[in-house]
Amino acid sequence: MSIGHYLVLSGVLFSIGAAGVFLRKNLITLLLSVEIMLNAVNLAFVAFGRQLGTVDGQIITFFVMTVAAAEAAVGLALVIGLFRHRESLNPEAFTSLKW
Amino acid sequence: MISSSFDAIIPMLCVALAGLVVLLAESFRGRDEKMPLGGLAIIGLIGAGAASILLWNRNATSFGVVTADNFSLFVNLVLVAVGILTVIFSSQTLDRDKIPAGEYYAIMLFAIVGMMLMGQATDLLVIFLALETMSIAVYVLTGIRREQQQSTEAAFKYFLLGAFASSFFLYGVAFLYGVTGSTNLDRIGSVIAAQSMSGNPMILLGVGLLIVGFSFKVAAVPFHMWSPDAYEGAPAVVTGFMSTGVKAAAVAAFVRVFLSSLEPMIAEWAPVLWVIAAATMILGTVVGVAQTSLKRMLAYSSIAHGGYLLAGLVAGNDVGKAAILFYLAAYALTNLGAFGVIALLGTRERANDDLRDYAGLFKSHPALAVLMTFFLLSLGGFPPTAGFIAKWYVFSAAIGSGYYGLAIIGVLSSVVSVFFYLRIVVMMFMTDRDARPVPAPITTMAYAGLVLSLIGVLYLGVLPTAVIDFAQASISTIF
Amino acid sequence: MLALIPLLPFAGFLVNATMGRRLPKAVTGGLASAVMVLSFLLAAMQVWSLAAMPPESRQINQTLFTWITAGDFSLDLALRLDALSAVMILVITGIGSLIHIYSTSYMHEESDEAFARFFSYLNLFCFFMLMLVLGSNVLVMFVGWEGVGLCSYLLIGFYYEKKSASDAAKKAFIVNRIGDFAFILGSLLLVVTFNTLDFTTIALAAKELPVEVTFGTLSLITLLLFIGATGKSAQIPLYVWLPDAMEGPTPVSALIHAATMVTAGVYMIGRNAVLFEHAPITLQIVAVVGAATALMAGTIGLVQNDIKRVLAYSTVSQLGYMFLAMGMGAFGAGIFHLMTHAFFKACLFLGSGAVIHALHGEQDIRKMGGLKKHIPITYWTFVIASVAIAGVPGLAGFFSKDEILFETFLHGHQILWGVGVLTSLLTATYMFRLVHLTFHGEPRFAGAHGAADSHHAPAAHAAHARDRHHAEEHADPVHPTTHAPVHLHDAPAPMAFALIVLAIGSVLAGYVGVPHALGGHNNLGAWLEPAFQATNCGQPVTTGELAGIAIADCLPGEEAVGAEDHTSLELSLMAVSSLVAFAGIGLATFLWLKRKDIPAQMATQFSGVHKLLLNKYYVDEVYDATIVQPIKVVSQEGLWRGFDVKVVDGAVNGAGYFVSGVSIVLRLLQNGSVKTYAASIFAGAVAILAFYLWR
Amino acid sequence: MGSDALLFYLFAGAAVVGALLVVTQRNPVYSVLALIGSFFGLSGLYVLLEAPFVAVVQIIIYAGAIMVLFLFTVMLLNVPREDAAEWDQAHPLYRPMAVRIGGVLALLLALELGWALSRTAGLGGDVAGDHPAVSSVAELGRVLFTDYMFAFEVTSILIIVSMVGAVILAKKRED
Amino acid sequence: MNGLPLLSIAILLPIIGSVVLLLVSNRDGSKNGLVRNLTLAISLVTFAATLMLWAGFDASAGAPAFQFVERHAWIPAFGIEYYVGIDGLSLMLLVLTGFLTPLALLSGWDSVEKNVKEFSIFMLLLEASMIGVFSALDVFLFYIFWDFVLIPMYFLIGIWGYDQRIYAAVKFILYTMAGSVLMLVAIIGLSWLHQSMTGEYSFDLLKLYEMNIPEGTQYWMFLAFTIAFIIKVPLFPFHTWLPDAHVQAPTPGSVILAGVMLKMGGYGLIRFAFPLFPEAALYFAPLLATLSVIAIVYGALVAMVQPDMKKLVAYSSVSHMGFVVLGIAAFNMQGLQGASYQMLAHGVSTGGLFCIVGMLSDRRHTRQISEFGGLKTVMPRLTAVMLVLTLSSIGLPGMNGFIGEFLIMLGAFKWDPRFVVVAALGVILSAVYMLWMFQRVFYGTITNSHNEDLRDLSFREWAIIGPLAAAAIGMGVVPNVFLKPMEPAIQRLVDRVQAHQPLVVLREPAPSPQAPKPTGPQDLRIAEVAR
Repeated sequence: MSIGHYLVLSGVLFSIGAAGVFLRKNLITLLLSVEIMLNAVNLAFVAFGRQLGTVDGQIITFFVMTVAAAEAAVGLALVIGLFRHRESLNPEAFTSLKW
Repeated sequence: MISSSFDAIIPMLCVALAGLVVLLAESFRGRDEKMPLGGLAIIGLIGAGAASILLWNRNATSFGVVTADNFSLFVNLVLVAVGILTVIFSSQTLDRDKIPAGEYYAIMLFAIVGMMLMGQATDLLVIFLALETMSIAVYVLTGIRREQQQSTEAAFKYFLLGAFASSFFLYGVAFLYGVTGSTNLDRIGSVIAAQSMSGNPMILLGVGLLIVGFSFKVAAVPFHMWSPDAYEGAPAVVTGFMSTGVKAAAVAAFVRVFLSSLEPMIAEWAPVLWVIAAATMILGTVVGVAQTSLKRMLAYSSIAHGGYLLAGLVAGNDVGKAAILFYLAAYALTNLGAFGVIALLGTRERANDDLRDYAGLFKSHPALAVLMTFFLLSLGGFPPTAGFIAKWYVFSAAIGSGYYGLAIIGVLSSVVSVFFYLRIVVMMFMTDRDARPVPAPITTMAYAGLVLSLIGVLYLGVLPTAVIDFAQASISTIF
Repeated sequence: MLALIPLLPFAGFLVNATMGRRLPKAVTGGLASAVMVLSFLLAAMQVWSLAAMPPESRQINQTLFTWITAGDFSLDLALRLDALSAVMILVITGIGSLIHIYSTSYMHEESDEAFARFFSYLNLFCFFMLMLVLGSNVLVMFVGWEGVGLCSYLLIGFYYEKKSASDAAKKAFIVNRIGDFAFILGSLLLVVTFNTLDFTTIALAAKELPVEVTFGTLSLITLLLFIGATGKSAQIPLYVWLPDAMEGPTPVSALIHAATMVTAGVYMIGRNAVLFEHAPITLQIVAVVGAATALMAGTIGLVQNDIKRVLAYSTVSQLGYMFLAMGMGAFGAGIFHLMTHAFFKACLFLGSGAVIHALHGEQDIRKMGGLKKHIPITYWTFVIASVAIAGVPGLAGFFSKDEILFETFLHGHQILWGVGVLTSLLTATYMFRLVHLTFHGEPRFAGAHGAADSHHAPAAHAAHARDRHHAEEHADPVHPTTHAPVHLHDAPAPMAFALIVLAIGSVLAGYVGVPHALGGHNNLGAWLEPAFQATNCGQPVTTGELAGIAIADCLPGEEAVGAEDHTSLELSLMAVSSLVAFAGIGLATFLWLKRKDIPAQMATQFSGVHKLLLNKYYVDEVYDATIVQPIKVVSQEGLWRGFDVKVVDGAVNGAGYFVSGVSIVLRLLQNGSVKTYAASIFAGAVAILAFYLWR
Repeated sequence: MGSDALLFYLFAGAAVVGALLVVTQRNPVYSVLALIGSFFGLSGLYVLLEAPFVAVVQIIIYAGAIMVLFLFTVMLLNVPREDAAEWDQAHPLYRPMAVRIGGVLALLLALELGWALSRTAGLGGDVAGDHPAVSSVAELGRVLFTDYMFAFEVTSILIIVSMVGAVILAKKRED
Repeated sequence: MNGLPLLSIAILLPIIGSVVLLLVSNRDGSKNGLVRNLTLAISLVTFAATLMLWAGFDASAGAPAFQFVERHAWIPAFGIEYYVGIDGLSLMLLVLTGFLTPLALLSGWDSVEKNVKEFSIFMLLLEASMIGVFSALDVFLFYIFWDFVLIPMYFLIGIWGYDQRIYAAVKFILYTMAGSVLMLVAIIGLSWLHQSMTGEYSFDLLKLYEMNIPEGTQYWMFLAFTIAFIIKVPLFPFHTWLPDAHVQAPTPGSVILAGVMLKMGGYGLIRFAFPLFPEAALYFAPLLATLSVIAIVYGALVAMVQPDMKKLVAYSSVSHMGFVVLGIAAFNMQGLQGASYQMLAHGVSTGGLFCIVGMLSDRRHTRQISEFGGLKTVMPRLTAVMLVLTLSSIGLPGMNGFIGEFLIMLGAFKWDPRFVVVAALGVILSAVYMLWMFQRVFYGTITNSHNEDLRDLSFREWAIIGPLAAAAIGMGVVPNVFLKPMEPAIQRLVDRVQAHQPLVVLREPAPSPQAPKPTGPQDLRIAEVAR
């Protein structure tokens, strides 16, 4: 398979993830969408790494996963905090800061 | 190999150690036992500052991904100043707002580590990691008053958008890696310079996505929308911290990436940044006009200042680089001072950051009012304050590269910004109503911090020579 | 030495202005008069020493200091006495001192403060007037020119509490400013043209220029200067301020608005005689304007009922005469008439003042009459002056007026001559109308019959003193006046003295200029002649290239006025005008003494004309409607409230509103929804990529 | 077409479908599970890219750890369905443009990326072009702990921050 | 005398003084008297310093162009220096500043009760920065002073002003700043231009003079400078901040504003805009002149109908400063001498007028003309002084106003008579509005019972108004005292500009679109004949 295929695939995934940020009305799903985007990037890294024949791509993915984990932790903590304030996970419910 | 090459990371090492110590101290701290945690933090920061000064002109590098060139050291010093002032102002507000001191200081210090690393890293991956470290820490700080919905909400918005943007950034890194086969800035630069790839769509994708990522951290239009909310929701001290530190770090990395390895493509990215800078200056000032919350107003103003910084970046000449450094210093001192005042005037119940709360402040707190006025004048770019010299420096750079349009937009927008800075002055001096509710008495410590930043502001405004030379020396070594 | 002449009155001004209100009247008045007399004596001495000089080099110069220097333009504050200014300073200081003396008793009822103020103004006026005539260049003259305007402003508005007075004062000043507008332009053009403002230098330079048959620079200069003169000397179209100026105390009217200031315009033309001679077109205009003014003012004077207004219009008319003379190029004649007029008109005004004084502020001649037996001195002096102005042979007016008419005829302007004659008829008529209504016939003044209520006297007295301040200018005739038949005391000594001296003057003043036709030598004309041609023998020539001309001019003036072979013509003209004078007197006697019904009938018959004349041709109203009001309204509603506030300032504020409006709109984008924020980031990213890919 | 192509499309399909399910499901639990599915697809692709270690890590860490964290949170908060419906009723007039715009933008982004790739030369060749695959864990470890040591150390700070942060953010309020 | 740095002393004295005042604790206003006297003393010493400058100034033709020069490197990286020095023009304006500041302080002696300390500090800072503006020879330094002036004035208006003060203050600072910032851009551009030409940055005015800037650049740079200056002057379409600022400012503020700050605009035009960009200046001069004559007539007409005395005087300033710009536009000896002189004269007379209006509003707390009337009866002395100042503002010969206006008109006449014909209308109109106000306020009988027992001038008020009136007359009688020192300086400026000026322009000005109707005499050939 050509690198192009992989890149297109990662692009598609990235776009889906980005779209997810908008489509869903659930904070957790928003986080999931971001995870999808990161994975899309991971795919690109690995594919590039394969093409270049180096391990860098793969190693970077480890770091990305770490970051993803960290983000997930903090993000979920925040979600919990928000949920405590208003029994809701709808992002539209949290618009007290505006203008 | 390892032994010799620790030098470059000593500054951030100091800070990180301080963070760990604070954390440990906190964990071993008995219930309501007082500990000089802030003192520890300051010690660590001073150590970092000393280290940075000692490393001056040594141009040390570590692990091939961290450099301690003068540029980053200058940024380090700015960050140290930011950190110290923040700690000073925090010392009064933490207890008032029931913020867990240990974690607070620790996370703040780790954030500073991330910031320093952003300035020093020479590898896109490390930059990304540093950025994440900084960001996550700042997310936490933003939401640290978790009993307040606003605080948490701000933190979440900041977090979600941050993650969103950094995945764009990462995607950009991926493309650059894919094309150049490396994430190391020098290698990328040499590859791009070697075979002119400016036409290569993937490179362009990468550059574009990097712009998105950095612009988000700098809060440049249209990637700015998180900042007003985050700034308003966060505790005032934290707002001051992130409006200066995060910006400084992000701009430092921005400059390093775009003026070192992406220098050959300046023709490609300058127009984009021109538009972004102009839009940022205009929108930041114009929307600031309608604000009534001081924190929000200053949030927009700091957006605008990000625009001025970008103008220096667009200029892309040596003057511009030095100007950015000077501007960072001036802006950090000024803005921290302003937010310090805001923080000191707040109470546990409400932030007192509404314009009306400042009516007659000159009567109730003359000293604070005067200090605030100086900071506002500096933000507005009036002589003889740091703000004026900084603005002049940046616009001088822009004009030097022939960007008259950008300079004109800049000066005019700064006039508009003067309008809302003066609204505060009007409130403080020209309307006779006592500010209420009255805040807790202000400690000499806090005053010391404010006076410190005032001295800095005036020093940079009246005798800027030393710092200007310093800044020029800083950029001379690396790029 | 020369400078002392003006400086003495100035010193008087300083003293009276600073400490006058604390000094007794005797001191202030005495001081003021003393300085005037002193400066008169000084002036006489100076003129004497001037007369000792050879005619063509009669000049005494005194440069005080360099006044203004700017690049190649430099101006001295310098004084110059020559034949012309000699006459003027004598008139000013002489008549000035008389009027000062007169005033000491006339103004006696005023408070100490007002008394001192009056005399300080009067002194100041004399100072400026002397500067005007002694100034050796246009700008120094202009200083005096404006200074006298200022003093007239102050003195007209002396009773400042009276609206009409302060209005009149303002009007006088502003109308004069309109003249000055032209005067300044003229002097600027002079500088640009001759690069100097010194009269002699200009004259010498002008001599070398061709006489302008077409309208050229010189014509423009002179025309502008003349417009300035019309303002100062109350000629059409700017005469309107003078009648109103009668709001001032009567001595002021005598000194400023009859004898001296109003003649400044005439003097100015005489001063620039050479210029005007080189601009025949302007001279034409001057003559026509003068004649027209003379006639128009005469007609108006015929029907006025305020004693001082009659005199005012007569002044305007006589000034018209002088300009007629100037327009003929008969500068000597003009100045001659100026001098004689100064005597008899001052006398008339002071006389009227005495009358008003006697009647405690009554100015309406319809409420007078039969005063002859009450105030004989006033009466006789008044009559003498009237005869003189009427032009009865042997008195001052006769000689000067005749010379003017003769010159007019001689220069072939029969029409203007006709106008002149007609005017002199009018003059005689209205003057004697005045005499008759005031002094002859049965008394009509207040309380002339009600001898009963004499005990009201003191109260009434007090009332009158105030009256002069507060009475409307036309005391309403039907208003039942409670004046008591107090013994109308004649002019007190100082006033009488002044009256008598002036009366003598108005008899004899003419004899300095007895025409050759009557065996005289027109000494005055001869004396003045050199002043009207550019001679610079008196002074070292500053501008080198003029030196050559200078020598040439030191010969006697070749074209002397009044050539012998016109004797017969002159005599016949004299006959005509004397006839006219007698006719006028007779007509007046007939109409206002014998058949008093006729004027009334005429008034009703030609009520249109009568009203027109009574209302001075409605000129004031026309000016008000066409100029004053439009400017006011346009400025108020159009420029200020309309343009300035709405448009200009509106634009400024509009910018502010625009920004804040945009701000309010833009901040709405920040709607708090995290998705919106993400959208903007996303959109930004997409846009950047699009830019890169589609470039 | 070859077997690896078949596999590629299989895994790619799995990944994409999983992702699509994530963003279309109303129930977060399903979303999480769908994402896990998508991850399996991805790890398959990693295998195809001869990066077995990454594939394993993807499963163990990502699917195994992180996703479990998500699931745990979902359970903790116990919100089976997103409460959009009633929220929409509560705010009938409030429909953020963002939702609609977002989809369009995503589409545009995909197009742009595709177009950019289509204009880039040299993407046609097989991934495993001339370079031999480097997939030995030993090699990975060596590189990770030499060239990437510093980055590795940095992640430690990152993790401390996130740990402490998560704790103070999520800790119950004592008041 | 040239030993000690008089100029820096003049600049620093007020600053030091304000610092000293800062240390005086005056929370409860108990030390107001001390503060007032201290401030007055400082300002008087500063005045003395300016007088010493005058005494030590060498006005002879051979003397160096700029004297009392001090230059120290400030930001060497960009050739920015602390570089001050004065020529005759600056000298006179310095003296004016030193002269007016103590009087302004006195005029606020009673009317300013609250925050006296802060008030005094701002006044002193204002003085210092104005002196700096007039003596800076480094363009960057000049801009710093120029920009800083706004701040104290902003506070003066905003804190101690009348009811609409905040609007006025904000409008003032934003409007004037909006003009200045473009100048900043141009200044930076200049330094880069110098850098590209000579290889070194420099803001040294005298070096910048020597550059010959390409025409295209000149045009927009000239505009950038000029807009900043004519807003300050203020010239016709940019004048609307002035009435608000003046009316709302406290009396001392108005005095300084009208007396000195407006002059900064004219000074800037003379010192910077014209000599730096001669060709552009030449090109735009007719436009400037047109605007100025409009300002003269327009300002007068609008002043005529103002119900508020302060507004009236404010608009009259618009009219008078129009003369200044006209003289500058002509840019020949007479025009410039006249303009400079008119600036001094206007400073004295208008400053005095504002003092008197202030005294009246101190007594009656209103400035409406309709509120007054017949004041001459109760306050003859004030009336007398007012008359003097009114006349000097009208431009009566022998008073200071006349000299300036005459010279300006003379210079403009030599350049293009058409402008003068319009400008001279101002001569009439000024009399109209001033005398009308004078009549309505002082003449007539007292109609308003509040006016019946107004006290006449106090000693303090004499101390304010006496010197002003004396100056108004003295400057008219012996103008050369002030004209002479300025002559060499202005001669140099004229030479510099006229050097670039084709001679035809003296006769036929470049046609400007909206030039006033040509009524002036076009054929002045006789002029040559006569010479």
